[in-house]
Amino acid sequence: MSENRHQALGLTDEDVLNMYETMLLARKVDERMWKLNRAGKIPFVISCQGQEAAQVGAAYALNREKDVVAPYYRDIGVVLTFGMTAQDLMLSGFAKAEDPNSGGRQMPGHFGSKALRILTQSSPVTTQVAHAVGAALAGRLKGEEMVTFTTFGEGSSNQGDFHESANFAGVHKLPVIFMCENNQYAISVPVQKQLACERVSDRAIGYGMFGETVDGNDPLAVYAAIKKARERAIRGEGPSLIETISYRLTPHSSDDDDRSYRAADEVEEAKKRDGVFTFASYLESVGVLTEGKSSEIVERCEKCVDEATEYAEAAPYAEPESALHYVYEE
Amino acid sequence: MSENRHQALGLTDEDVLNMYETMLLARKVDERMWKLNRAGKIPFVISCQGQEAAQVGAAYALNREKDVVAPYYRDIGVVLTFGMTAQDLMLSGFAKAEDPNSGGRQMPGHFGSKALRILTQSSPVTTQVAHAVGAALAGRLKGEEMVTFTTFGEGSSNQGDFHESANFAGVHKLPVIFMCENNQYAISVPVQKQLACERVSDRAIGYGMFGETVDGNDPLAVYAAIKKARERAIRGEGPSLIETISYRLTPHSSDDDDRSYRAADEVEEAKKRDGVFTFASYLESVGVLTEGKSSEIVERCEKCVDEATEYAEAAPYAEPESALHYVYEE
Amino acid sequence: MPVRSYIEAVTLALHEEMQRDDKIFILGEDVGVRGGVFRATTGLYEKFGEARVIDTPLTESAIAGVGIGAAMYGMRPVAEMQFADFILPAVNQIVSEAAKIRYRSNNDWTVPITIRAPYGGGVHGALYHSQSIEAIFASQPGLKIVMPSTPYDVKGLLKAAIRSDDPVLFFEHKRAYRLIKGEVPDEDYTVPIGKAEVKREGEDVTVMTYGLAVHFALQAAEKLAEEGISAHILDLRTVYPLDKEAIIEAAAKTGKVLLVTEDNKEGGIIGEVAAIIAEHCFFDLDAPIQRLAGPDIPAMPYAPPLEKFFMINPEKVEHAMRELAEF
Amino acid sequence: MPVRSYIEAVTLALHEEMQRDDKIFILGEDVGVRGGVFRATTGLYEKFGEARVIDTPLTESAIAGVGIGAAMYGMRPVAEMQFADFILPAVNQIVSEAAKIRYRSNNDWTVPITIRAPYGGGVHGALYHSQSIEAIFASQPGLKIVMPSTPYDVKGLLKAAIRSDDPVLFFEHKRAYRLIKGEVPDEDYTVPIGKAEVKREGEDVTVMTYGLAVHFALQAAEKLAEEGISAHILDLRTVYPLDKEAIIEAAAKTGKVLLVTEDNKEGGIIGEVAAIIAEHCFFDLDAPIQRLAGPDIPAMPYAPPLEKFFMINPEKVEHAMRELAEF
Ligand SMILES: Cc1ncc(C[n+]2csc(CCOP(=O)(O)OP(=O)(O)O)c2C)c(N)n1
Ligand SMILES: Cc1ncc(C[n+]2csc(CCOP(=O)(O)OP(=O)(O)O)c2C)c(N)n1
Ligand SMILES: [Mg+2]
Ligand SMILES: [Mg+2]
Repeated sequence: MSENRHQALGLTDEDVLNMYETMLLARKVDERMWKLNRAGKIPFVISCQGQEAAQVGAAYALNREKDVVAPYYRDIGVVLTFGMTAQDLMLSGFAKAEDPNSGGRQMPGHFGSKALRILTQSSPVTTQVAHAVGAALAGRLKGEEMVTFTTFGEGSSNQGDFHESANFAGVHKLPVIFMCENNQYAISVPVQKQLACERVSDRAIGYGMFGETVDGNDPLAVYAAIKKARERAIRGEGPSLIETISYRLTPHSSDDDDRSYRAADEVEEAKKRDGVFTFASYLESVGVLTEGKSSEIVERCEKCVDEATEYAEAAPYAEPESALHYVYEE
Repeated sequence: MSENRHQALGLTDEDVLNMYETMLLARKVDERMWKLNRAGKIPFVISCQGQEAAQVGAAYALNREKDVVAPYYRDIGVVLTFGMTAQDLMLSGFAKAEDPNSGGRQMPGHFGSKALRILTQSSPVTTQVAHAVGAALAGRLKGEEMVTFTTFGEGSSNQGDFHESANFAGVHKLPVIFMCENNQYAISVPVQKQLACERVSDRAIGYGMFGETVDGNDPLAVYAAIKKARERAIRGEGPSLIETISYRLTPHSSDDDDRSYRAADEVEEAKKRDGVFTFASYLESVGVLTEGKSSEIVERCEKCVDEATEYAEAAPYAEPESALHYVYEE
Repeated sequence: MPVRSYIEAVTLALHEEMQRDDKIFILGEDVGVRGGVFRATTGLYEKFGEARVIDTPLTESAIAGVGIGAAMYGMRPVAEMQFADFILPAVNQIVSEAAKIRYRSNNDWTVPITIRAPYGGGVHGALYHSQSIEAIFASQPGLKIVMPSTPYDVKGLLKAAIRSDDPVLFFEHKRAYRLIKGEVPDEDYTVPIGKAEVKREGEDVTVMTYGLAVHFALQAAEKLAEEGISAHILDLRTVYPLDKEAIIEAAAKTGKVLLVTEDNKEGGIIGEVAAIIAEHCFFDLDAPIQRLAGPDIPAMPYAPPLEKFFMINPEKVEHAMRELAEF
Repeated sequence: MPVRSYIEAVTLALHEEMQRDDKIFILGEDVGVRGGVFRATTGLYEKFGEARVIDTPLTESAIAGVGIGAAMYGMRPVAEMQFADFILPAVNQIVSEAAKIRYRSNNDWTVPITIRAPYGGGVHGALYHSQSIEAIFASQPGLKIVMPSTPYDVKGLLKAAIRSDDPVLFFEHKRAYRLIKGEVPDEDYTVPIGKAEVKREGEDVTVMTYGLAVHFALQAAEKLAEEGISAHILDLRTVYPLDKEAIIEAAAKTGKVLLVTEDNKEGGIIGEVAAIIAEHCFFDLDAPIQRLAGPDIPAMPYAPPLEKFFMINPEKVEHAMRELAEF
């Protein structure tokens, strides 16, 4: 048996099985979305594949009753952990009225739910980073013990809004966790053409904050880093910048063809480090994930995705005239 | 006699006397502007006082035939070194037609002259930083051996445009020197409320570039840092971020009253380190600035400012209808 | 009723609202110890403390974006942009985010933020401290844009903006700050956003305008009254979305319409006003709809003769009104 | 003459211009190896190399700002914004800098930059990949905004934009990219910026529009011709500054004007067109100036029935034209 790493982090076997199941569910939802897209049933998909470990590891380290998240479009793992369901995600994929994110107004991947403490997201990258800082400021003004958590790609870490927001949080020592999901590409542009620094976390010092780079394929490493960042934030030590390194396993989106800019074997190579599989191996190696449990989980996830798809496909669209509503308070 | 520092840097006695005279001229032009403002003759002044050493030290380290500068509103020392005259500056102060910067269209402090390789400046801070990067890119595309040099305040280093531009230059290893003139305040806001990092130059690593903080009251220290930055740039080693530490000796501008937010003795204390005086002391201590030379220089500067003022005050405004010109190519 | 300046009305509204509701806080550049570069927030830092009157770093996009985040999470921020000209780095946060959050979340999230900014010319501010920038935002459903002319309206509209559950851009004419004085009650009151107001009743020509130019029009109307020309003056007050009913009514009233702005002509918000009138008052008009505006040059130059050339003033308004009356 | 798609005309113009003048280079997100997410720059990286077809970091303000700096220093950059919706972080660079540099420097410095961006809806792009954003920029003297409708105009106008010594925003309708085909000569030619074009001569109603909607209007005109209604169609092509003469002439021609845009109604550029007509064609009009536009909601929703509800289409245009003809 391998070393048990999760106990050392205070995670029970149930915890890690839950984490694993959430990662797997994220993957299965995503895979289904692609199938539906290729079958012409939904116009667009943008994937979490390859980043589930970082997303779920991070979200588990947060307080889901108190913390607020401002995720980005790949964060199926984050929103599932925060209580969104596969059905919600499918409703969004099919753009149906019941979609809790936007009532079908936005593309999939544009998460948001007040009930679940998920700030509504748009498409222009990195605007949410400022919102996370603002929510943290609001939390402090209201005297709440909470942190905010926001994610973005490494390409997006070059946007002005990242800089201004990180600096603001640093100056005001706000309880914000900035997590950069470095998946090596911004659409077709490899990280070396996006950034000249070695690690995105090298930017932390410029904001007087803690910075750290961890293996984004390892949910436990990410969990540990975010947990510590949360503790620092709660202790009043201000924000942190955590970078998770993984790899984007799919094309950028269903509109992309990645064969034009990266080699197939690069992708194959990366698949060997796919967190969904390596975490399963770890759980097997420490005797937590038995064969029986594993197939139970797989079945549960598949059933869940099947039912979600069926429900969402059958659900009605919003009425055309409903497009006129909610421009202003009504 | 003290240690001769300028020879070690390859500067002749004549060089340093020129540098000193430029610093003093900048100071005298600035002081005159305030007098004219207080006398109701010009509506606005924004000062270089306290930053002449950094400005002149830096500009002397550049190649005035080849390099392009994108200075900010305090950089009288830079533009004088690059060939602008006291008369030009006074024409701008009085907003007269002959003002080479803008024909009286812009406030003083908004420098620009194609002939002098000074990119035209606006008021919104930090936009010029991107232009300097663009000019460097253009220089490379044209195969020129040149660098671009841009300056900005420490408060402005928090703007998105600084971040995006520095990152762009870092990724493309462009020959750009970013100089942050840290004068401790952004209008009323002290540096600790602007930045959480210890030094602005701590941001360099986030762009994969060289970073260094030097004494902005010491023109030789700044000269040395910029000279090395220029050499690195020419060798293809990319951009540098140099921070010069000094103190804003005047209110932010003629519209400001700094007594509401900082103590008079803080300003008095800073005046002891005023580069114009400490550099004069150095030059005296190494026997370069004799009493005779000193009064010669002072007289020359004063005469120059007098003549410039007289000329500019008498010069005509542009015709009112001329306001309609040069919106587009004519 | 006490007479107060335009800027005193701003400060008073902020003060009263902050006292009323501790969810309200202020953020911006130099708004704290300094009380704002125009002193609009003077005294608030001393009264409400550093936590509720926040000197931010020099970053407009973050001021807007952090404000939006705080508004989503239950606060009511009042953000100050030091000059309207410097709101431009924040356009993405304002247009992509503030304006669209209620809509895109299907009414789940809201952004009760007020963004104040001094705009306008005639202060030797040159290109970048004189602009009218409402036109840039006046095509974005989800936003409201308020541009008051009188101290009374300033207080009432600023309170309404702060209490609005939608984002409001509140543009204050910086030359009006100390120039324009008027009666401002001590009592709590609001003026409704989205409603124009007839500032003078008249029969011969209708002038529609907003901000400082309302006063130019009123002055011109006094002069013209001596000549027997009676002017009807509508203060738009909210320039987006426009008060179509009031516009149509005021246009129909005299059949001769002059639209005035100190912004450039092409693409300014008075073009939309003209379009509304052209669409709805076809049978009521007795003359072409006239527009008086700044010339189509990028912005106001600094040199006094050039600035004067750009700026509208009571004489220019009077001249245009007389011409129209005589049409 | 070879028939080409709208997007092929873009690529062709870029290719020919880059071959003609080595001061021209391209910068933007994914424009290099990937050839652009819509493939507008396809083949250019292979042909002209990495130095002249630059994949930038994901930073629109820097794309504009670096482009402006390069343009000032003698190059002729063609910047691509991946979607027009994402130009907003660059508004400050475009409005405060590009638009004002010639003016503020008293003709000393110039910015010969072209900024291309795909705009427009009907592609399941939802709120942030469907917008028309010309109105945000259409009040800024110093800028020119070109929005072509046909492949022929695309090639000629893009060349004119690249050769212009002033900054040009060049908005390409993304749904037109592959939908619209037309004859595009292999020869070098330009189409003048600032000039509208009559795309169909007619007597009964005048339609003025631009972009994809020109085709909707042409289709509607065909239908209406069968009913004996003859439509005059003016393609604005340059939406800022507008071609006032052509607008006045086209309005006067029939006396009945329908203005069409797929943008929101209030504050869109057709409001300015209406204002121009209202000012200059008072005695020529036989009906109120009508506008057909998107509803005043923040942007196009994603769900197909809602998107359809927002988008104008040939039927909506036809309906509005018939109503006006019958006025
Ligand atoms: C402001 C803005 N510009 C451009 C885009 C188009 N776009 C969407 S995702 C993307 C790449 C993002 O890369 P990265 O930040 O690394 O995140 P990843 O997709 O790799 O997770 C781009 C350019 C956008 N959404 N927003
Ligand atoms: C985008 C923008 N926002 C606000 C301002 C108003 N403003 C002018 S200077 C200044 C402070 C600048 O501080 P810093 O960068 O430290 O430079 P310093 O004036 O101290 O040299 C501010 C807020 C501006 N010019 N541009
Ligand atoms: Mg990435
Ligand atoms: Mg400073």
